[in-house]
Amino acid sequence: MIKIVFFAALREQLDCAELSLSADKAKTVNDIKLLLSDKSAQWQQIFSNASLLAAVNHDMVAGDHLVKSGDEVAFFPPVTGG
Amino acid sequence: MIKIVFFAALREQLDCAELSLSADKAKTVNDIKLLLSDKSAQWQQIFSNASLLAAVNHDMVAGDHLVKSGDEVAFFPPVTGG
Amino acid sequence: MSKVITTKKRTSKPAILDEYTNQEISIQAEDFSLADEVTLLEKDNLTDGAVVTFTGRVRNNNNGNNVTSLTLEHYPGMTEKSLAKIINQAKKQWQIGRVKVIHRIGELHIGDQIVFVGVTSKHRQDAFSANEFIMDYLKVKAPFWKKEQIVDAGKTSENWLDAKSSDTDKADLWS
Amino acid sequence: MSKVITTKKRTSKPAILDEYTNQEISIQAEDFSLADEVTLLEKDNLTDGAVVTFTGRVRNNNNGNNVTSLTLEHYPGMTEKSLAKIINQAKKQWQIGRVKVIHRIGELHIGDQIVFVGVTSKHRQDAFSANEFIMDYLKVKAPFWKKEQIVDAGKTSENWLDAKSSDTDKADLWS
Repeated sequence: MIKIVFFAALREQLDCAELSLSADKAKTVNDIKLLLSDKSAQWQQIFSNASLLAAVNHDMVAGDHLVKSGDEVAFFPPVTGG
Repeated sequence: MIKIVFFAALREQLDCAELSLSADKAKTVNDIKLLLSDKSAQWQQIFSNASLLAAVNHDMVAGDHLVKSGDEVAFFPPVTGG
Repeated sequence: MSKVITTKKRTSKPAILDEYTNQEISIQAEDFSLADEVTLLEKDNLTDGAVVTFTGRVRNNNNGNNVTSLTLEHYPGMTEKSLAKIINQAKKQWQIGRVKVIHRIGELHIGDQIVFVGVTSKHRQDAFSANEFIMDYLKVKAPFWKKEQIVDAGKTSENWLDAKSSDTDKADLWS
Repeated sequence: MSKVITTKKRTSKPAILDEYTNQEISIQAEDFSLADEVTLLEKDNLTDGAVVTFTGRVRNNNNGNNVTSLTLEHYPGMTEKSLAKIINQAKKQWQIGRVKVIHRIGELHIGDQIVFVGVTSKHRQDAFSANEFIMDYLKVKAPFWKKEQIVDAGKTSENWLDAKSSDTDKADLWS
């Protein structure tokens, strides 16, 4: 299983903070995005936003980053701290 | 009259903090240096040090800066505050 | 679709939670004391003559809106990990002594302190550069998000702040 | 020779003493409180979200010598005038809010605070740059001189610090 978490505006738009995905059909972060986009037209639109960032196990990664069972994958908007 | 003041290592080397000069023979800061150099071989050596800085009325100036009666002229080593 | 097994509001802690006992980083709801932080940076530290601090506070005029408060959200675990990375990068690039980074979370009001970065060094330039570098990278790498509460013509609204491209540009200058 | 009329140790005040009621500059023997200074910089100042401070302290290992104390001499009047000039230059180059510069004089010991520069701004880069600029120019333009008291193999000696060419080079980078 892969744990997926969402933050900030993205979490509110999806009305979802966390979900789980079976690891067998997703090899990369981009694969996960495609799987999530299948959920609805709204999700598809949200995950087509090129500015969305992704992290795997707390490290920022690019879309081609490989994922495996046990990983925590996060999606979130550009950060605005400080 | 022109008031001349010395600071820090320079004051200690000269064993003098302040002196007065008549304004009629000195047109520039460099003229003052030459007059002071006449005082002794030691003073001459000290005022030949190219790193000495000069200020007139609290503003840093170059050697060709004009001086007049009532001015306060200061000589001192490179500064080391902060 | 079949791969999406559960969809829920977050209730449990993240499975992967990096443990940072690192005294250099604190993510906290409580306010902090600049004086106390600088005292700690300087305590028994007689070799570092230079101390540079940055303090960020909530302004009242962000983007011309009348901001009344901010809510700071973060990604627990990743926040600490990303700040630790940034601090390590700074330590590789400059000769610095001690570092402290504090970032507050939760609800903050006008004038409240949000963020503190303190750096000591033997050399003032290293302290200045490392401090500014840490702030610049924190701005674009550390997973914090600000939501503004705004009052406009008596009406209250909320919105998530947009990231500024100027922050990305400034961080890129270091690489 | 005839033009040199009097030669004496200084007893009177300089004839020309620029009066600075400027609250931005303080030359003082007493210690200062970082917290109090930052409180003043931030008081009723809700538009400046960024505060950068620099604090310089007496180190114990200047140039490898075992420094026990420092004596700070300055040129009263010119010191204030040169710092006021430096602050005005900073205000022209960057968008900054409030500024405070404190420099201590007299005898100081290891760990003592020597100098404080505090700058507020709407933008953190302006606060960082202006603060570093003020320190860099203070180092090469403001008439302060440090004399070190050194203990070496049980023997105490004194010497005036030499100016560093690296300080001149760093200040030149701004122009």
